[in-house]
Amino acid sequence: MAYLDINHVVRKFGGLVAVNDITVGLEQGEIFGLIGPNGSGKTTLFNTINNYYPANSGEIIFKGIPITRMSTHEICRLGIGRTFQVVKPLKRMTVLENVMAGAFLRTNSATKARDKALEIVDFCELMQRKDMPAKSLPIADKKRMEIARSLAGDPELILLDETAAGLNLKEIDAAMVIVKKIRDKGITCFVVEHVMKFLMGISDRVMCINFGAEIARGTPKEMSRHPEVIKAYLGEEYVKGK
Amino acid sequence: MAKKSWFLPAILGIVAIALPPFLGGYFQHILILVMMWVAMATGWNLLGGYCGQASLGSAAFFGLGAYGAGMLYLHWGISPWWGVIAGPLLAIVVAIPIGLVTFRLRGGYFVLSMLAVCETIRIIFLNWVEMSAGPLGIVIERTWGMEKLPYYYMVLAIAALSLYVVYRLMKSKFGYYFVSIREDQDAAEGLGIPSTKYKMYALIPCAGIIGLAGAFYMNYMAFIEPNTVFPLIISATMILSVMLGGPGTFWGPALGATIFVLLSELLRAFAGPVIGTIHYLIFALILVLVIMFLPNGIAGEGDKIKRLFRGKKPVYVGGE
Amino acid sequence: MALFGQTIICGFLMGGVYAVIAIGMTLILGVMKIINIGHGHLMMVAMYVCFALFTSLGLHPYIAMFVAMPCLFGIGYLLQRYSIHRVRFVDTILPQTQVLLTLAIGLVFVEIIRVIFKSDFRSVYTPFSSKCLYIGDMSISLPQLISFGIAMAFVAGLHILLTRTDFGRSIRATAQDLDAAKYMGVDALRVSSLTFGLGMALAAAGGALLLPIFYLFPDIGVPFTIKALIITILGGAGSTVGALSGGLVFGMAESLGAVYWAPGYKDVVGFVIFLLVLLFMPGGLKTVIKR
Amino acid sequence: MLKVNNIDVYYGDVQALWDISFEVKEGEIVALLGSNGAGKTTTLNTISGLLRPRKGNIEFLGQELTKLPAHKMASLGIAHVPEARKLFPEMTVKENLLMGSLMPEAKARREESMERVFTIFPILKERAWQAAGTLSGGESQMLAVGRGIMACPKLMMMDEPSLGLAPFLVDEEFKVIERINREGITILLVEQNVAHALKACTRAYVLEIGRITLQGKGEKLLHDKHIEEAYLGI
Repeated sequence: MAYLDINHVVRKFGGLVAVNDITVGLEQGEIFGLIGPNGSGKTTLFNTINNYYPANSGEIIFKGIPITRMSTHEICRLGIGRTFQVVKPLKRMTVLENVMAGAFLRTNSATKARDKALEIVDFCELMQRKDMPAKSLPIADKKRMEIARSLAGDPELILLDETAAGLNLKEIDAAMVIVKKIRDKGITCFVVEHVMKFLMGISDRVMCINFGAEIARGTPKEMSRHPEVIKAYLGEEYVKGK
Repeated sequence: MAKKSWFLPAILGIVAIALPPFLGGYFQHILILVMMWVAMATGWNLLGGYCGQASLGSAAFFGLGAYGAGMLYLHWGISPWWGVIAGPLLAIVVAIPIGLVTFRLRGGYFVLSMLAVCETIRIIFLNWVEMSAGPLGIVIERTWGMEKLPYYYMVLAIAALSLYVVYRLMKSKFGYYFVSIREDQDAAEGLGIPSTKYKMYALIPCAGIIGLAGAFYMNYMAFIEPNTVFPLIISATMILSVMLGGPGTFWGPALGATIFVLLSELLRAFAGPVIGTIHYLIFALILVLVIMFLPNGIAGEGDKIKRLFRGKKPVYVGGE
Repeated sequence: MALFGQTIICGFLMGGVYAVIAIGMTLILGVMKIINIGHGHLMMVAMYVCFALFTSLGLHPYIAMFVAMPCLFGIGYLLQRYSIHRVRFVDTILPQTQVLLTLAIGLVFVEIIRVIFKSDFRSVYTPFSSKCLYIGDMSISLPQLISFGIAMAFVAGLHILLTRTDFGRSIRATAQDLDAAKYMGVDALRVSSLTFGLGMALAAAGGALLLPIFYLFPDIGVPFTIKALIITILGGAGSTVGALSGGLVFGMAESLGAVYWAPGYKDVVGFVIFLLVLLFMPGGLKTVIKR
Repeated sequence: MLKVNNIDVYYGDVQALWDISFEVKEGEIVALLGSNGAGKTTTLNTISGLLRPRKGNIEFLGQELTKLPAHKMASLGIAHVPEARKLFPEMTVKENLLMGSLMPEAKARREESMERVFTIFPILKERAWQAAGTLSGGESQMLAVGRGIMACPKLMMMDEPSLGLAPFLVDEEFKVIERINREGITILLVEQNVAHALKACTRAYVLEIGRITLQGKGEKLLHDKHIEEAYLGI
């Protein structure tokens, strides 16, 4: 049994099958990447893992505990943190307060939460920004703050949803460093990404989905040459060219 | 999350304790109203301003608090002063099931469902004559006769208590969670915050504080009936006070409530005899203007107001 | 049995009028995505317009409504265009600024009316106010029957407007997808202002139809706002047919409650329905709960 | 026909486009390519007036667009076939098509355009009374394009018309695009499906993270190494 087991998960919206029978297992301590063209169901899969959208069928097991029917906040308490594709900062709170809100998951003391938050803010290299209101941060720092906020709750598995979207090349490099640092702390990372460069640089294994179903799985290198992946992204002709 | 020093509150506190004995009965009455509304606005702000659940039915808690006190006297002849315990208790006991149902709704639906709750409670108190004496209302004998000063210190203590409770809550985990829920409920859930549970944690002290003010009202006014303690205008006044002063700020609601009561008495004194209820109209207009032009209140829009007077361009933090 | 039949019919007729008011709210909710808490208050304004026309010129409310409706249409249009729309994108601490603003606007109108007409109870007696039709043992009030007929005419007219004309389709399109409607060349502010006006005009029509049946006083609006919302939730937001069926069901339930429970609790019945729907039908309410 | 001159676009404080310039000439099919988040949809929404450039301007047939409100674009002859279809789900197919022809000029030719749409997409005629929300993916895409045709536009902007379509439907889709273009509508196409788009288009621009990094004739770009790099991060 893997660390996080996703078994035959299906999620429909009306007639549209957004996640179609996905089965995958994540090992502890790895960076697992999920790619696929726009609208292929990546974010929906994330949303079923933490039960923001309940799965129609299938089950999800984390550390041997079935979490398919647990509520979002219970899943978080169990140790699955996440960030959002469209950033959701707590706008009027400062960066530090945002991270503290995450840290309160494991403590009731404001002092302890503050210490923990300061440590994490430092870890994510946001020290200079800590007293700025979250809404006035540039996008790259907002994304980073979301990671920090999630880390403050001491997750064992973190779901990173499009961390690199909207960032420039320099910021993408910086984000890659952070994700690697998170993994080095022993936290398992499940990364959804559109920017291929990002995923190829950091992940141990990658799965590609299209139309909600898996089309390929392997190392990043294998994936960038995999005909099905190229077809999904670029079209049939590019496959023949190879 | 207020960063004010202790200096100003201390001065205000000393003035609030020391000054009233030297004032006449009319001014004492006004100060009593000020403190009552300070407590209520502060209570409303906890759920509405900090936790983001703007309720249009908070008069329900006020009325329940008042009736909690009044019914003690009505049924068992117990001194309504015990109502300072019974009133908030009744408000909280009723608030819990209300919250469990209405917190499933979001946004405007929540606002309106609270209004429906309050209307329902008003109708029940009007019609269930055996319980509440119905439209006749409850009359009690005032403990201190025409003397105002003891009432003043009583309500001062209530206002101070409510400020203290909110202050302590907002300094703690609760405060951070309340504001997180207001800012983005989905993000809050994603951080492991059980939002419904924490909304309840905001509702209970809110109902308690407003209920306490209601219990005091019963004792002070010596007469209540459903239409005077449950009307929309009481809920609306709480909202006006908070919006005027600044929702989600610590001193804002108190400031707004003070301005509101003073202005109200001024209007009543000057315009009242001429055209009856015109001061209510002026309030409603102020409410419209505040929402349109100062939606974050005096405390929340401090910079905007300063700019208005100094004519400076806004300064953006961060940016590029 | 006659009592039961009469109660049902009476509620059914009442429900038709409620439906007209609720459709106004549904339209506003659909297009502007806000709950108009001032809905009942503005309906009250229309009732006073009719009342004034009745006392000064002797116009019957059924005729006066054709004055009140354009008045309220204008008020609604101006309110949306110059007041409510303005706060739409303002970044505020309290999230429901627009909703609170409709409340404040409603209160302004209540107090204006109170200053002009005082808080007294008023009523309009028309020649056939107390006339009844008899079917077997059941008596049906004539003004209710006529009100119902007019209400149905409005519902039908509105349905045609919404499905057969470009303007009506623009309203529905804006409600379903604002951006897509803009791509089609729909001026969203114009449509939302006209919709608010239309919603208010419907509330005005409902108010005028209620006038021969109800006592009139400045605070009459609040329960009607609540009723309109409950009907909207029962029928599903943004649908005329839904609001009509919701209105009829609601009217009958209220009428049964008044007869078989206690007349004083008439307004509570709606709330009980609301609670039941909330507790046991959360699926049908999904759009309401998760915006 | 359409000229975009050095525009910078922001979402709030976040810059999404840097100094974008391109041109669409009458009768062309121009493709904007790039991976997700590159700024293609942002570009179209800026032309449509839903977003405003902070710098630069946009001209259409010699008229400045940047100052006009979004709903005026339709009357100038720009039809926007948006991403994710954005149909009106609770309206029938026919009503959706009617919504496409609100502008006076298009309204005058409503019947004629409707016939035209039904000839191109016979299936829509069969489904005329069905609610748009119940259509399949391919059918909704046809309806979206049909709704664009109803506007009798001079320029049609299509946002990811092949998104989520099965491969054989993508082929169909591009045939239709070329057909519409032959019938006299200029097309600005935003696509992820690189191969198809490059084959169909006259010229193409490649966007990467909000900047244009590559441009040229379609056939030529088809064999450019850089394209694969932009998409696959090799």
